[in-house]
Amino acid sequence: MSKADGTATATPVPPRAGDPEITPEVVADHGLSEDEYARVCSVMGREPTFTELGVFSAMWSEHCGYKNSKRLLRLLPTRAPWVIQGPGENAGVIDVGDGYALAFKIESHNHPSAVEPYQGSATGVGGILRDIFTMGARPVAVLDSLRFGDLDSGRVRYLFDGVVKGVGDYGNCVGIPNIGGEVVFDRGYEGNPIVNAMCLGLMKREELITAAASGVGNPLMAVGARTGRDGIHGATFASEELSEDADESSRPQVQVGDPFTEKLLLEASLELIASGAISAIQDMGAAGITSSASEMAGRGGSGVEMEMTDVPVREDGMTPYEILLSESQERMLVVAEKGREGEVHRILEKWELEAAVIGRVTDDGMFRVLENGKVVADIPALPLTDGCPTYEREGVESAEIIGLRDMDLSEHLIPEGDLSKSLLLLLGSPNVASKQWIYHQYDTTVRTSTAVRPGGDAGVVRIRGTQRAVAATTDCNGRFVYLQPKTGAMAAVAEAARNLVCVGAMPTAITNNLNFGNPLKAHIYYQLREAVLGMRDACAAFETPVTGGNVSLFNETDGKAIYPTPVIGMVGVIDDVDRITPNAFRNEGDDIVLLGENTGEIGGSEYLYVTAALVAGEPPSVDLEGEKRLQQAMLSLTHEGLVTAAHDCSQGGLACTLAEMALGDGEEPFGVEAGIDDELRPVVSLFGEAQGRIVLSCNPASTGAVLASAERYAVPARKIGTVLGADRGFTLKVRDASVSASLAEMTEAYFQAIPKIMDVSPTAES
Amino acid sequence: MSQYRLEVRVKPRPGLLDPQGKAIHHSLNSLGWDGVADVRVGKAIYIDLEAESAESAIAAAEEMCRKLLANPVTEDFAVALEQEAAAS
Amino acid sequence: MSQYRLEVRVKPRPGLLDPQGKAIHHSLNSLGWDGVADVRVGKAIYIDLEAESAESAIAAAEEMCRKLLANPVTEDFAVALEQEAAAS
Amino acid sequence: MKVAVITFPGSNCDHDLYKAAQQVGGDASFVWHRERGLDGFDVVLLPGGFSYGDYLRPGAIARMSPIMDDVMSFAKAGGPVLGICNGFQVLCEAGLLPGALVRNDALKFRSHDVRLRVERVDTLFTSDYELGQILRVPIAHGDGNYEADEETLNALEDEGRVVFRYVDRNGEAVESANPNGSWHNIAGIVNESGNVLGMMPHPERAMEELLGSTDGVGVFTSMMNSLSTAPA
Ligand SMILES: Nc1ncnc2c1ncn2[C@@H]1O[C@H](COP(=O)(O)OP(=O)(O)O)[C@@H](O)[C@H]1O
Ligand SMILES: [Mg+2]
Repeated sequence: MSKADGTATATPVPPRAGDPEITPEVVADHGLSEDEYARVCSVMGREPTFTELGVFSAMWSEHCGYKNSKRLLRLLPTRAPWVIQGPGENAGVIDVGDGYALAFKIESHNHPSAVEPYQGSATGVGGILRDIFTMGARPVAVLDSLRFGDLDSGRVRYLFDGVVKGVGDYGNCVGIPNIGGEVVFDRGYEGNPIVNAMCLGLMKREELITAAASGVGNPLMAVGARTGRDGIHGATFASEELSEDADESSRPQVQVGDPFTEKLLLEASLELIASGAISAIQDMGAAGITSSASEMAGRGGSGVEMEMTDVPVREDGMTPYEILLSESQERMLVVAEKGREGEVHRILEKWELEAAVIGRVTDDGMFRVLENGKVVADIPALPLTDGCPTYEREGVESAEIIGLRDMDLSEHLIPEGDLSKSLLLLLGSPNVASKQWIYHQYDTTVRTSTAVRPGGDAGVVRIRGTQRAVAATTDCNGRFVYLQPKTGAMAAVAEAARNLVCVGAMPTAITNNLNFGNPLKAHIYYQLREAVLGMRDACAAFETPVTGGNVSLFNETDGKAIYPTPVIGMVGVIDDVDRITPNAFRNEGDDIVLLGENTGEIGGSEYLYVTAALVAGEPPSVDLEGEKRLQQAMLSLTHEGLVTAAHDCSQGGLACTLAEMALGDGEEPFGVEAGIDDELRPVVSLFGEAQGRIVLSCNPASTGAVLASAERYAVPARKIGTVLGADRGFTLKVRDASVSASLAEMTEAYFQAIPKIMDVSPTAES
Repeated sequence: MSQYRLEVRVKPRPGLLDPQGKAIHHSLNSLGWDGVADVRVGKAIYIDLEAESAESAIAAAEEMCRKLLANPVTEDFAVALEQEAAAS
Repeated sequence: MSQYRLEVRVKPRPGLLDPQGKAIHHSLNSLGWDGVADVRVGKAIYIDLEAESAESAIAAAEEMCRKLLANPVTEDFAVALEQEAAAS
Repeated sequence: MKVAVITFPGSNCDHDLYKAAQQVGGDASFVWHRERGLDGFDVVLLPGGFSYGDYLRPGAIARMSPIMDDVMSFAKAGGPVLGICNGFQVLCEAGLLPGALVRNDALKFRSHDVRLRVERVDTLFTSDYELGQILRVPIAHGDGNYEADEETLNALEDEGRVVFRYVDRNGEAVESANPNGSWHNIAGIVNESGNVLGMMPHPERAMEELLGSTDGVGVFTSMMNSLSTAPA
């Protein structure tokens, strides 16, 4: 009879020769509190062995066990008719029509990237690709969401350069196009870069496979790269703060990525799944074999037994503890159908990959590990995967942040010098400036399906053989979340949705990456809780459920936390690839129309950061209902075929948005003449980052129809200007003030900002 | 001051995966060199340098390794004056 | 048969482009090492090999270079038994 | 037109090339690098990607694959062979084309559209273009810097074997239009007998308006047309 219902109990296991004794210090080193250790002992019915302690420590780390976030995550909406797979699997899956399903997920590699930017980011991409193809989907696009300190630091330039290279080299080699992402430079991320990678995969609905170990007696196989000593205890490590000496102590944790093996693994995995010779497959990601095997057992309601000496290793003398916790990359755990191991071997042999049977599925509910036939770990699987204690903590807003939010900013609203200078300053700020320096290092066109490359409001990949396409974007303004976590998180979701509707995609679902500081601190827990609540409300309003995500806490250096950064990765569907809207002007003579209204906030803006080095003030408010109508209006305008270009108004405000639409990719810029006549101060009109706004262009003959259509959705809309020839330059008037610049100076500021800083040998000076 | 030619070798740290070495190893084996048991790939960097003495040239190169040439997290390095044998 | 460790050095041919060397040269200069006159970047490939004798190990490695490890159009190579000095 | 698309471990443009060949009416099939024999094929295509991860040198390990012996014989018998990106690198490593492709001069992977000038229209691969025509085609490579010794380079120019050159929007082969440092802005060359073409840019990614350009189609229709008019 199966004891997989949680009634399984551990048998006594003698200590393994050579393993350290378990002392309170050893327990503490494994990141378990006294209470948690007591819980381990009660689950086990005895004290754990050293190997068992290692297993618990990994599975009950924040990274795998979501101790501090699980209760909050339960608040998020996860259902919709089009959701096929919600949170809990390797990736979420939604129905995108015509029999196709889209798997997608985002994941962080913040800590590894802080230590070794190139390998850290590369292996981050590798991990997220595996999460997608283990669902049976073929990866079709990657996005990367990055945060660094200010680029005036040599160390930051080194990190930025290395991270971009790592993201690029890995995805380029495997052959998955990058279709977008974001990057923010702000001193709030100085010691703790954020590296989040998102992947999208397509499959036919019936190709979906999940990772639940089933079929008693089915063999468990380790596939792909050999297991080495790298990254042991990465999961625990990812759940701790970095300290001054982190560089030294964490060196052995570096994992080296091998995108070539990944490509073979990708092809082999999809072939294995199609063959039917396997019943489950999972990436050996964080916490390696431990988490993949125990999670498979947990989900399948079964048990597993594994022999460590059968695991192909890269180094001699590895202990079961090391093998179980190694985070060597490009490895998979596969449950083969009994009797079809030969077929599995044949497929792997074709792809020149190694595979070994390392155990089998059992029905006793235990996670059992043997070494030369002797049991070295015997743990009830269910409590291991699901029994991690979860906490609901006290959250209190920090007085310091309240102070910043309430700061009187009026003195900063009088521009120093003229407004035209401010425009060039903002266009030349790395946060607003063109990101070509990044994505020109990424293959964006491989697979010949990229309809909108990075540089658009959202990336778009068509579904070959149909008229459809999927779109994706990542967004989060951490300054807004810092100043006001709940609205900030709503703004992140709203901006993502706006980016999607601008290209013509219907927003359908999100994945998210909660990048926060140490949740044991009340003010950080407050940020986390409020941000989750904001995300919940926005996702509910837009009907974009959460199908998965990742939590990265403890992003602190020497006690200083990053801005709370809940990165939203949103996907959408386009039914007709012939109705994709670009974000740059296309035709001279087109009218320029603004949808939405400036609500007047300047708090948290790039303007304040650039001109006053300030992150303060009340960030923009979010009107979810108004946003929803704006999205509907925009989609309707696209369906009616009225729009020639559309761009979401975000960092740098209306002035920068118009400038970006005028400059495009630099190939064929246009002039602009526009004017706004709101009652706000000029700085706020031009550079305020109020939400809920989209700038679009249309043929003058359609302007009436555009305005009428917007009115049907009760969305404020008005013509604000005209697209001109490039020789006419850029002019934007606000009542009696105005900004004007030549396209040449704008081009220089916008396109050269990042290259000027980075192409001067990034490793020079530190 | 005299002119020195230094040879810097930068090598992946033991224990770290060396995908490049692995691929070459695999290829050599399939080309018939069965006796190949392991391959690791590093860089050989040749630096022509003006210095007071051989010692100070070597010391400078070591400093270059620490600052620029080697990644302290993933690589070890060794510096030597170029040997005649190696110069061929 | 015994086990040998060989060090193969593959180096861009004189006169041919070496973008990496050029970039490092530039960086070293801008880091203040004015005395650096030239930098060339090649590969150091370490091969553990079973062979009858040191000579045959070297001969095998040279054959590997001609067949695979070096590109005759752009690169020169040199093979040596690994020196203690280099192994550090 | 029977088209073989050779797939090496790590090739990642094989499907793109296959679809491009199909789009112009070619009858394409994949040939795995460990297979032998190319009998019955009219054209051999070597795709882009990262065969063997580009480890050691791009194309160096792939050119040791069993199928490469057959590709060599096929080429030597005058059969048309087109190598794109990594395929070009493999052709150079195999000695079917002279020279080598080394790291881009800026040491960065470069991925964006470039403009190419068609320098020859009397080849199997370019007969559908006009001389001097300017094409917009994506590149995506880290090692596309074409180099060779001076003698080879002079021979290439003297014999008119440079088929594509990187140019600016006005069609000038200026330095700022050169994405990788290639000598004389070389983007593609043919062998002496004109039946083997290697190029770094990706014409197979410029086959549809939706993807930004249809300028690559000519490479494939040229092959199609040349072959159907060639005496059997
Ligand atoms: N790290 C990155 N990787 C890929 N593309 C990026 C990255 N950062 C920015 N981009 C792209 O550059 C463009 C501008 O970025 P951003 O300014 O964040 O967008 P927005 O216009 O929505 O404010 C977008 O198309 C985005 O996808
Ligand atoms: Mg922007």
